[in-house]
Amino acid sequence: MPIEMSLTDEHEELRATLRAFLNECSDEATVREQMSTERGYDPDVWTQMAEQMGLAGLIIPEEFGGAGYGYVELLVVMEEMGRALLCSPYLSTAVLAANALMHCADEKSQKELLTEIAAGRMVAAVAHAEPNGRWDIEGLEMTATRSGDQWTLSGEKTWVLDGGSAQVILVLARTDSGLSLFRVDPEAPGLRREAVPPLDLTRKISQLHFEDAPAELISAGDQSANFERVLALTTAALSAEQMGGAQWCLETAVEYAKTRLQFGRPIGSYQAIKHKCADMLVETEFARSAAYAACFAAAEQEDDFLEMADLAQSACSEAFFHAAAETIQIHGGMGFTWELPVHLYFKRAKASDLLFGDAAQHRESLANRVGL
Amino acid sequence: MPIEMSLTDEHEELRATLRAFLNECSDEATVREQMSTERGYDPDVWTQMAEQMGLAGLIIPEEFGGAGYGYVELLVVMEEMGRALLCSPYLSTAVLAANALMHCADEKSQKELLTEIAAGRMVAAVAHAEPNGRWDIEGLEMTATRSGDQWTLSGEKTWVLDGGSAQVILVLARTDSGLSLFRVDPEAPGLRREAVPPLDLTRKISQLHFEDAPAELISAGDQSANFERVLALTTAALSAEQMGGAQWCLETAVEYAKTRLQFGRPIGSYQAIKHKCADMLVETEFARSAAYAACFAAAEQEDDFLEMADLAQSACSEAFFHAAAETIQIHGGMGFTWELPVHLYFKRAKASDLLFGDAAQHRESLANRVGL
Amino acid sequence: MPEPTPMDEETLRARVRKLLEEAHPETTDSISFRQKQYEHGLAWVHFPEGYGGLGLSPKMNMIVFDEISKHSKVIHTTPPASVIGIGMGAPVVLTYGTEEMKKTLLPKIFSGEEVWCQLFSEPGAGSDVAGLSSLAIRDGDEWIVNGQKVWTTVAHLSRWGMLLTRTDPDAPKHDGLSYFLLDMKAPGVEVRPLYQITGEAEFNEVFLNDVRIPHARMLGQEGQGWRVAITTLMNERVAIGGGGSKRKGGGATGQLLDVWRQRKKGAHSPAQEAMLRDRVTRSYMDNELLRLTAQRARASQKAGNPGPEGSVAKLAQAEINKRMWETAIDIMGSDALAFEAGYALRQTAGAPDSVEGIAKYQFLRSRANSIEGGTSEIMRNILGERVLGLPGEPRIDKEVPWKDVPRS
Amino acid sequence: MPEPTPMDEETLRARVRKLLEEAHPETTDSISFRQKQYEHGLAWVHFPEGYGGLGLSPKMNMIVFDEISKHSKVIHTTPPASVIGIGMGAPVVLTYGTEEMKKTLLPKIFSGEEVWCQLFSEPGAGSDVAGLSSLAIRDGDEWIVNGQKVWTTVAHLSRWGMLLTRTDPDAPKHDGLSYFLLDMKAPGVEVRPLYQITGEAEFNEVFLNDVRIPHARMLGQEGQGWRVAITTLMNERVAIGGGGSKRKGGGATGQLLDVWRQRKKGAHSPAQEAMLRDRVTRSYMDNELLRLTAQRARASQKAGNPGPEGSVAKLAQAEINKRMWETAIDIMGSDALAFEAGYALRQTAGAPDSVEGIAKYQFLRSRANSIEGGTSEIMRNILGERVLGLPGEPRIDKEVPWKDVPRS
Repeated sequence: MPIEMSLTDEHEELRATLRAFLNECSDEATVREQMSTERGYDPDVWTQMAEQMGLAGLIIPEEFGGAGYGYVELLVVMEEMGRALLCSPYLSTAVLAANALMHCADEKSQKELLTEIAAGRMVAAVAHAEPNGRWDIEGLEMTATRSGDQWTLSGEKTWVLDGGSAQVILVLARTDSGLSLFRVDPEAPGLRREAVPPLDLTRKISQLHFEDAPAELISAGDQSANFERVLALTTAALSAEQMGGAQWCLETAVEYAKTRLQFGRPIGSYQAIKHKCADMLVETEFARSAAYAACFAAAEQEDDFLEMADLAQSACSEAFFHAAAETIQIHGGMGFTWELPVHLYFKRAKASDLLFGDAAQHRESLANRVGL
Repeated sequence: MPIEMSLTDEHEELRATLRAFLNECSDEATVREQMSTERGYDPDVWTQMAEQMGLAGLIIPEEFGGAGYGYVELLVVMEEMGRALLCSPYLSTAVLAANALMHCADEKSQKELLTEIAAGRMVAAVAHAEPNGRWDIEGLEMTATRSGDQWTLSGEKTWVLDGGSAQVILVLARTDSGLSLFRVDPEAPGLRREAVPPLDLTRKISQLHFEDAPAELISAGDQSANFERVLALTTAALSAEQMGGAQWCLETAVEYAKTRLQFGRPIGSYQAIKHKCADMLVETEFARSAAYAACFAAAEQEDDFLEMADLAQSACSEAFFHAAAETIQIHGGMGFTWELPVHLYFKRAKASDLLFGDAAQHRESLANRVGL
Repeated sequence: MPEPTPMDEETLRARVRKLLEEAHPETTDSISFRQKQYEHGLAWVHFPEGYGGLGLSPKMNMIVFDEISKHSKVIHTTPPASVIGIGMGAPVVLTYGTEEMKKTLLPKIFSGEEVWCQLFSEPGAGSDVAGLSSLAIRDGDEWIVNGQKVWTTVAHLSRWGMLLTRTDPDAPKHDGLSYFLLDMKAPGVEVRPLYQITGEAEFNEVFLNDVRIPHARMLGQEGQGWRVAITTLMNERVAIGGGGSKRKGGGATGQLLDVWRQRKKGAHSPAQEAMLRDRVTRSYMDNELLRLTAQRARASQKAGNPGPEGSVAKLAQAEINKRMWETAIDIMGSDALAFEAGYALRQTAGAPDSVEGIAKYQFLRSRANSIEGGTSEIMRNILGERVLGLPGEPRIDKEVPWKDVPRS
Repeated sequence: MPEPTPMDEETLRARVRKLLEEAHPETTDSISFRQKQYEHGLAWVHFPEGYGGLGLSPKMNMIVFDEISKHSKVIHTTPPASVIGIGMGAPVVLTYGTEEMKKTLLPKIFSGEEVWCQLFSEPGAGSDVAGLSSLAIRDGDEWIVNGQKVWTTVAHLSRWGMLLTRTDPDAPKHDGLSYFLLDMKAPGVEVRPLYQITGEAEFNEVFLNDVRIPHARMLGQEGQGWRVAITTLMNERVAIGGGGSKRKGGGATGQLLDVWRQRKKGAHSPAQEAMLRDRVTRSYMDNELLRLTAQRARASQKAGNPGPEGSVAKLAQAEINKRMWETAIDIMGSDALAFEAGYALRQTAGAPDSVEGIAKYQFLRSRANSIEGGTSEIMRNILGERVLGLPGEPRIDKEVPWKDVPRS
């Protein structure tokens, strides 16, 4: 079934509202201020996003206090957040954790946690990757230990988004029934949270050390397939954010090329710069198509959603990285200064590419799915 | 030991003589005439090259009637031949067959055959690759059959350079003592030679079908290592030819860019074309470095010769292909017409890349040698 | 063009059925059927009545096609040689032609009786079409034209040519051009095939030696040829910027996947296979992205917000095609050293019959993709300037007499 | 520069030994030793006698170094902060300075007592250095300068600055510049660190507010500053276009190979490993090609036939470096999400202590390679125009008064 990929007037209104909000709450000065804090975001803004705009619960069903919207709305939201380089636990909490709960958790936990998330009262982190460097489901090796009704976790989880500031940690670990989801109190004994100095200052990550840390099992049965879908849903949303970042780079580079004069004329009148911009436009438009395809496929629950998510991650990661790199180049010397914000996008681009397995890995995954 | 990679005045004289000769005997009209024949070259020119210029025996020792020169002279010769797109059995006979005989054959055969080659009286083809599509030594699977003192060969050999016009065929096949070299009469019973319609019209190839064809064993012991060296020596020489082709493309593109006017000025004044030319220059100069390194290493019998040959094949294949492709592009519509010679270089470029295993395969070989 | 008069779908379908009663495709040859189709106003329904149309919306042409399909196994679609005449010739005649031209020319364009070709490009004027230097000099009621045209598809089959030529060398280059209908059978018109890298001649060169054209065959005003030509060029660019397959993994992608799946096992090392597979996946992705972008373009168009997606496709597709067929060749490896199709110079190619054959042909043919219909360099200028609004370069060929502009 | 007077190697070595008798590096601090070295004419032997040299060929500087090495474990090489003073300041003073300047400035440049910086670039004048807009206005025996300079290495340590500034806005841009020696301690000179993508400030911004410079500190004639600056810039470009490691697999390549060999086993699928290995091999090749090209350049130079190899290196190396460090990051994969060095804003960086740390730092730092010392775009212009002889673009900023040229 071909998807009709176009946004409605309502979507464009959402975009306009959000852009106005982000112009206010995620201007460059605010980004720089927040990225230099340990937490990495402004909790007041987070509350505001949840309470006034219903963003924290955007894709959470209404029964759990969410807005009950779908992935097309999320596409718009993520694109705008990426464009504004928003410092926020949105990806960790409203996307990854919300999806993990919606697809893997039992109803009790869904009710309890999704409601808190939607209300903006809870930042949630999902701990899945481990020091082995793998991002595939089989790479999850931590095994939970049971004694009586009690479960404990031991081992290490890496690259946990907002793991340092989260009020709840959702941990993927293996049990006899397969891959399972656990809920861990961040203050639990045996859990040590270590902030990792990040390449991308605008998104905080932690390493979590578990040593017989008590955990609550909140899933039933093997969650491998479900969690694979959760990861794909997360990368689909992330791809929209990356596309928004690429769009910012394109616009910023073009604007600079129009106004920066060298040898008596705008540098954008030189083909070297003009053609770079044209190529960025092509790649950004292609990234947009990919992000749209993945998010519309998610919204419509298309059969080829997993394939489209791989496509989107690969296309958007490369497009964002190239766009950021070229935007540095087009800005000349100033492009690699701390003073200009371009470097922040460059770092975000590379970190986003690496975050759930890079573009090449997603191409391999795509090849597997398509049967090449 | 670092090699001093520079040409002497004598080398430059050789180049000048050869260029004058090729301007005469390998001008565009002659190339087009010869490439449309079945044989693919002018036997009179071949004789002339051998008798008057000593080219056929350039690297053949003086004791066998050759000039006894080395790989630095061959570098100059191949570069010029590549530049002029010469149609000639030079690569098959004076490079591949001569090297095979010099490194793998017994003295009697060396004396007999090298003398004939050097004198320009014999075109020789080497049959090694087989339909399995492999170019590595292990890919050679044909096994010779012995009965008494007689050897026979059965099976197929592919992509045999000048296999159709050669007066002697040197065949690689396995015996109890390992990889061995055989001499086969082109008119032998049981040998059928089939012309293959080539991508690159300027170099003729054949497929050889053997059915109990009588063959003379002319090597002693396993020739695997020797023949690996022969192949590397051949690709080193070929890389110089490729570099010469790239140089022709660069010069032709630049000349056109200077004289072709659009919108009132030379297209070479536009950065889109100028920067393409600059990138071609970089890649061609790098190709030159690689071809020099390989041929100087061959001349000096450096330890790292095999590595340098891989480097040269990979760098020169890509440089020539890119240069030819860009030269088509820079010529616009005329670039892909039959009328202009650019397409002949484009086809030569791709065919040369594929001839002994492509650039990526040589990179893998290089990685193996360097221990990556 | 006049406002489409409302006609409901059912009425239109009824008219089609009436046509089919008079002439049925299964029992009528293409030319005769299409003549009838024209008479019934069902040739191009968005044209006015009396000129093969009914003054309807262009979308309703699909209904005619659909209704014919329902009742006939045979469909007399546009003859390949008539694509230019129908796509570019007919609109130009309708807009700029005299009443007599419309009445005599349009029926034969549609029926396929008369093939048309486009005579704009010249050897000296490639990207810079308006810089062309063929010259028409007025001689009483006639013009005498001299010059050379190039890249002329179907010129050797053509009855009429759409000729853009210079009539005033003293005017700035865009202002000194006029547009003529050229009788391709006129004395002094010589057509020669122009062979390409593949050995085929898809195009021709057309030499004009003292060719006389009646003044009455000028379309538009003297000196306004560029304006007339622009419409034609717009149609051409749309036609070329295809936008890839409409079906996932279809079209060229499918052919690449076939080459990949039929590759010779064992010819590549595992590492080489991994890298080739990644290149195949990239091409698969590229074509998906083209397809999705075209889909998005249609959606935006429908929503009334046309974006830059369309202009992006032409540039992207050229580079994607070249890369894709290079990958196919590298998959075949040394097997690509053979070019089974051969290079016999010929006017039309027989389609290669194996996927490998197609790939080898396309490897060569695709080099033209980044040149024909606007080079990639020109497309990047257009994207940069018209879509992104970047400033142009200093121009030295505008606002001066054409004869004073340097040219090669 | 005067013709080198012949002095044989052994005589020179004897002079070095005489210096070492007076002051030995192992027992003398750097400044004191280098003062003595200067006095003996062994600072830069290609300078004239009396100015730290002996009027010999530049090649003979190596002999001095060699002889000192033979007799001392300690070598007082050029202090890092003095690279610009020695490489660019000294030649300029020698060529354009007064006798008094030479006598007072050259010894302290060489000894390291006084650091120099170069004040050419401005925020509005990057690639277009000659378009700069800082302005000096004559006031009796002095000039009053206002403006801003940027990309000034070691400005915060400098005693003297080589200042290029505009003295005549009515002249065409190259003709209205003059060259001054600026006292960096003068009132109105403010130096601020300019932090980069890594958090380091290798460079500074220098603000000039009503800074007074005596007319006597002008080097060269008024309005001839560009000519004086050109010498300086040539030296800079040579210094940056390094040409890679001199040893196979050495330098940056070695660091990449270390990252590759220390990669986390099992983190990548076999296919990913194959592709990463190919990228590593490409980088290995790239660096080999740089090395071999530099080697060929030296050979050509020696043979008296300098080719384009030198100019090629700067452009190639920038792109090669960026690609290489991207590969290193992708090998590390998610481990590259951590940036252990942190981004604390600081004036000098401590070198990272692991190969991974170096690679992460270089991944960021290398983005500047295609910008500093001439952007890759400018380098392509230079290769295209000066090496290949392609025509320039139409220029609108030449031969008109600087003040009439549009600028941002």
